[in-house]
Amino acid sequence: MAALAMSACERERRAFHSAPEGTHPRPALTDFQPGSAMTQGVSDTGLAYERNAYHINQGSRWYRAFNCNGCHGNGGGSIGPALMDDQWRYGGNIDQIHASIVDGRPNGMPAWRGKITDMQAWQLSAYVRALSGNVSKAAAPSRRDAITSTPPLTQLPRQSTDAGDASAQQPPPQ
Amino acid sequence: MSARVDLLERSWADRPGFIGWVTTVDHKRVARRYIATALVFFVLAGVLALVMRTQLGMSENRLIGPDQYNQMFSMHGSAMMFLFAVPIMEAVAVYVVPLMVGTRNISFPRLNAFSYWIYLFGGVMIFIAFVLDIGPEAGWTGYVPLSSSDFSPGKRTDFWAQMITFTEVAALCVAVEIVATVMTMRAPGMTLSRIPLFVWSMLVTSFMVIFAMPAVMLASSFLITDRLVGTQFYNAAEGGDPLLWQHLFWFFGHPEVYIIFMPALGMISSIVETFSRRPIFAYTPMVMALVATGFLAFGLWVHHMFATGLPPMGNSFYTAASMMIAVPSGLQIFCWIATIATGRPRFAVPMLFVMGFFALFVLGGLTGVMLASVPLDLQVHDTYFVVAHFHYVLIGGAVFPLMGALYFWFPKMTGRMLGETLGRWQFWLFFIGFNVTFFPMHLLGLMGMPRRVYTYQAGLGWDLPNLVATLGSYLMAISVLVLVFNLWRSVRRGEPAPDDPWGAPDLLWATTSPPPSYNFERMPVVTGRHPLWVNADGDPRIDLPVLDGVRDDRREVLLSTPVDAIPVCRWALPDPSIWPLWSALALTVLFVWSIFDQWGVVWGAIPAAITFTIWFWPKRSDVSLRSDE
Amino acid sequence: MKPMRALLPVFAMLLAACGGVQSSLAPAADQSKAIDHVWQVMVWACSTIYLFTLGALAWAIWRRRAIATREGVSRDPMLSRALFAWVVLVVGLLTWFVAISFLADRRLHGGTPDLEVRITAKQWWWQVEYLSPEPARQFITANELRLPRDRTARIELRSGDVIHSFWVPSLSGKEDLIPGYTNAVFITPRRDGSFRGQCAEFCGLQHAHMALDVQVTDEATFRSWVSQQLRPASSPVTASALRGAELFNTTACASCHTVRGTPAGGRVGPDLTHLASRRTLAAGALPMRRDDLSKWLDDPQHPKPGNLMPAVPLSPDDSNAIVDYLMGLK
Amino acid sequence: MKRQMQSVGDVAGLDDHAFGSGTISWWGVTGFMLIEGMAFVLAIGTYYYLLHNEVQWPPSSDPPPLFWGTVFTVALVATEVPNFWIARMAKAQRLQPVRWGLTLMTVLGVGVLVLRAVEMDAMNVRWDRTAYGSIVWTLIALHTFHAITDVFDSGVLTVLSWTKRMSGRKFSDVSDNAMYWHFIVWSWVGLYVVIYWTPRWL
Repeated sequence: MAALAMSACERERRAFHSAPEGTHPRPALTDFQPGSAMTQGVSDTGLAYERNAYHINQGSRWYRAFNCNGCHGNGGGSIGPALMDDQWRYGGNIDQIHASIVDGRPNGMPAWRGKITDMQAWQLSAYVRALSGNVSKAAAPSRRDAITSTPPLTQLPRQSTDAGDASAQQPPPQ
Repeated sequence: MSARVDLLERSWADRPGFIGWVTTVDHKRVARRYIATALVFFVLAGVLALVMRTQLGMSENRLIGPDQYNQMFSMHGSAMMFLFAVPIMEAVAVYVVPLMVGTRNISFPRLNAFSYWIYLFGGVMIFIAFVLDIGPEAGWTGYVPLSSSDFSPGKRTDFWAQMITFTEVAALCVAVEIVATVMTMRAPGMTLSRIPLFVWSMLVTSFMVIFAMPAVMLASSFLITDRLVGTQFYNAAEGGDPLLWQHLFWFFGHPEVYIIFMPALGMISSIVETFSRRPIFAYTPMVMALVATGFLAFGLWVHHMFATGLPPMGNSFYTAASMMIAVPSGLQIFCWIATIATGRPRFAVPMLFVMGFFALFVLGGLTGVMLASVPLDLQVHDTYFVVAHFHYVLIGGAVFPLMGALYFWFPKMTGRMLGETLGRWQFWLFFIGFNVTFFPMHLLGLMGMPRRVYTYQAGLGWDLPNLVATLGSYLMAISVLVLVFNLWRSVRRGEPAPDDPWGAPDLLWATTSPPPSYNFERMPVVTGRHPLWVNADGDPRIDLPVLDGVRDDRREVLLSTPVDAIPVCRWALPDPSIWPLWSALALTVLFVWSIFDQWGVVWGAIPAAITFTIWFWPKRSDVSLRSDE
Repeated sequence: MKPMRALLPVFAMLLAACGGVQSSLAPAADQSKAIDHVWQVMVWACSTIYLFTLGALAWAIWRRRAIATREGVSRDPMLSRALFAWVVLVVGLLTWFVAISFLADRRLHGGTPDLEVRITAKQWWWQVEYLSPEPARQFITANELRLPRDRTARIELRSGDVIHSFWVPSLSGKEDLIPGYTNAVFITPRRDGSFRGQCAEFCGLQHAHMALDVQVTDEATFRSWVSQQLRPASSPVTASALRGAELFNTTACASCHTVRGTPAGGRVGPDLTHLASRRTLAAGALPMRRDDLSKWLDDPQHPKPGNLMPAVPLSPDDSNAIVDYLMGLK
Repeated sequence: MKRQMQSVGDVAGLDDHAFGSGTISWWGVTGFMLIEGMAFVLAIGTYYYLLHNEVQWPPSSDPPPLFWGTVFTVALVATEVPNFWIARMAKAQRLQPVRWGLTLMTVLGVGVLVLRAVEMDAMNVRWDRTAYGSIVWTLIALHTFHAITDVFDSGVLTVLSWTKRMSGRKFSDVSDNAMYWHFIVWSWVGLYVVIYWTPRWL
């Protein structure tokens, strides 16, 4: 019961001050990598943001404020890749998504380091995790007070998040 | 004689000890714990108010942050309205109405026990959520879109909306019970014009609950589905409408405050009648005023929405309607004062509280008339002027009469008298503390201080009134402590109370204090409006006319026709049972489960259906339900 | 003399009520004057009714009657007539109140505006757009509203997120800003001066710090202010301000804020083109002074916890440079 | 002074059950019918409130398909015939007709609920796309919930009528249950007109 209560407190806390600008995680994108510096698994900061309803909801606000929907659509993808499916070229756990946002990726993903604060980057990553159904149902906001762009986030199926370039095996969408 | 009493004792007795406590269906035991629980929630919500007042004592105070403050004022409002005001008024009615109409128990005894359990679990759930930082954060009114999933993420508002489901189920159950009790279980001879005024006020209140609660039931269900499965009721971009919430909420909200206030009218009539030692002046206009207030309450909810840009002509209609409801109240005030003027008033503590009611409620009612005017409301809506108004009419109009009624009926409920001097101390502390706290808020509202702000800046002239209000709130806290001490001491070592300590006219005082589990040894018959004062031809009452023939070897009551109270049939009431408790638990599991997963409604319904079926299933152990052999 | 000293705080409170900058008892426009008239009538009529009722109660308590009348004597002809008279009096008074409120309400919604302003309320600040027939003369500012004296302004009210309420007590009654609705308020100021408005509908964490600085000036001052607002941002002169501008446009600031005439075009936060010409900062939470601005940049969550502006990590001299640049945006 | 009691009559002759508005259970069922009726009225009010927000009604979809809705309504109204019959039998306290009547009502109830499932399946809007879809589904779901509770109640009464001894009180409960079924049927007729015919008429 205590663990349940703790996770409930964790989910609901309104944290306004962001953690100080630590070194950014270098998450492993594939299991084949040079040297051993890459971190495995998910960092504590990532878990904290991913489980917090306030951060996920702020992420949905920044998603439109910084025009992520310009390339990624409302999560279904257009110029940029879809964020709601199980295809993750650079990995689907929150640290990998955070690294993609902060450092950018080839073929058009700009590096947002310095353009948005680290806390906003984590919040955006938490929202992307929610788009792929990988956050707890209690933390995900069901709908936005705007034109419906995605099915309710509380009803999205949980997508698998193993990294690796799966898009090569499939023909590009017509 | 004593053979019948022993038989009655055995057939109406509860099982001993804890099992007896959880399975009882005696309206008196359930009502006493209902009142105790509501008072506990009152004290908890009062502590929240103290912290809020301390935070607002000085400008730019940093005692608590905005998030905690928002949860606290939302919790204070929700707990006071849903967990204290409506339940305690209905609980007092559950205790008093069966005794006043001269029957042995409330109409649906097991439903009554179920209503208490579901109310208790709802209250405990929301306070646990509040402690876990999941308390409501959008005010007790929960306006959308602030309370929709986009602007209050997480499960905070879901727990609040589900708490409303709990409390409205409890309130609706009690309302249906009271209507059934008053309509079918009145003592023979108690025609419509001989019903005590408190029973009239509870009947009208119960009908208001039955017609008002569905509005908030719908509004909170729409909000829950919006937040869980993404329906679009309040989403302006997809055809929904934020004002739909306000219409549905206030269509319930205004009758709700009259649901809280009307029982107090009944209590005042009882107290004034008893302590002026004469019948209420103009009984029929008083009943008409109650019924008129009941109807008018449903016609003026838009005065909460004058500032939302609705068409001006509509608003003016609601100005007229809102002002019209002051007429029945004005009439009742006149009749009470006329009763006191033409009686021999005796100022025991209950009467003191009624005097407090006059001083505060009339002022609150007049500020209410001011608020009813559209242009004036545009200046003072959602400011501290409104906070002052509704505290004057809610604390002045309902809590003062409630405390008077507590001193008035406490001897009957517990068999002990409440301390008179402590009572006077408590009254004066509460009266002065209340005025010091809430009168300056009129000025704050006019000086532009909005409602629900967690802090304010210096230099706007708000510092002094806020400090005075904070000091006043501490005075009120001391007075509540005096009340709690008085209650605690009287229950233990209070002076034992005679059957009729105040010389009151109602059947309630024809029983011992506290009454036996079966209330009346033989069913009383009523021949006039004041059964214990005079008989049919006007000379003082010596003996009590009663009826024989109601069986003593099982729980049986006498039913009578709704209008003329002519005996219709004998009716067996169910025995004590644990199943209302299990059903309330199963329903709690269903409600809490459905906060997190919509399939909880479907799977949770199975255990609930099972427990409800066993509750209604006739068991061999049920002596009462076996028909006449 | 002793009781007088006890009443001193009460008088102090009463006096403060009339003069406050955000007080509805100090009307400065036609609309608030109309409402103030209704208030005066109501306050005096209701006070007399209150004193009359309590007087009747006191008389009822003081008056001792020898024998109590029991059942059968509840019908007393004289009292019944008094009751009827009382009800007629109450109904008459209420009808009078309804009449004056209806008349005053009609005056609130009347008037032909010749100035259009669109205010969009956002979570916890006001975006103010001055509209005009030719688009070139339209501009956006934030958290301040300048109105010319003796001209009727129509303020169009929209909401960007939740329900707020636009309320400047000295000028007019409040009107909610509701998503999906467009409401309007007419204001005809009659007296120069600066007034303070505040959001009056609970709108979340920082509902308490969502103030609006309203200034009523004569026609000429208003027109010069408008022309000053129409100009793009004044370019920085000192070296530090230049560095500040360059920093502003490359770091997170430009992602949210717009400064007309510079590459910064973010639409999330308020428009900062003429930030330094405003009298308050962060919707009235802080005065517009240099050290307050630098404290605000270092940690915006301290004065307004929960607001959407993050603490952008900057070295002290970077922060100073940006403050120099911003203070130059007159 | 202890009040003496002076007997003025004897009601032992009255029987221990009754029918109609003199009984507690009748007022109980009426109370809950008032509550649910008020909920239906307010839900229909919401439907028309949302309607005036839209330029075209129903927005972004054509009116709900008539076929299954009408089949359901006709079937529901048809169940009124056995319902009236069983109410009369219960008043007459005739055991066998009541037993078979209750069984028939439960079977018909389940059949009607199956028809409702088909009707729901045939509905052409989702609840989470527009406010129109939300309110239409809420009206249907609210009515279905009350129908399920009453069919379940009839089922329990059926089992009771076959297994336990039927006392006067039980017959009174059967007649109250029949009254509640009247409410279920005629409230749906109102809802049917609102849901299926408003888009076609307005």
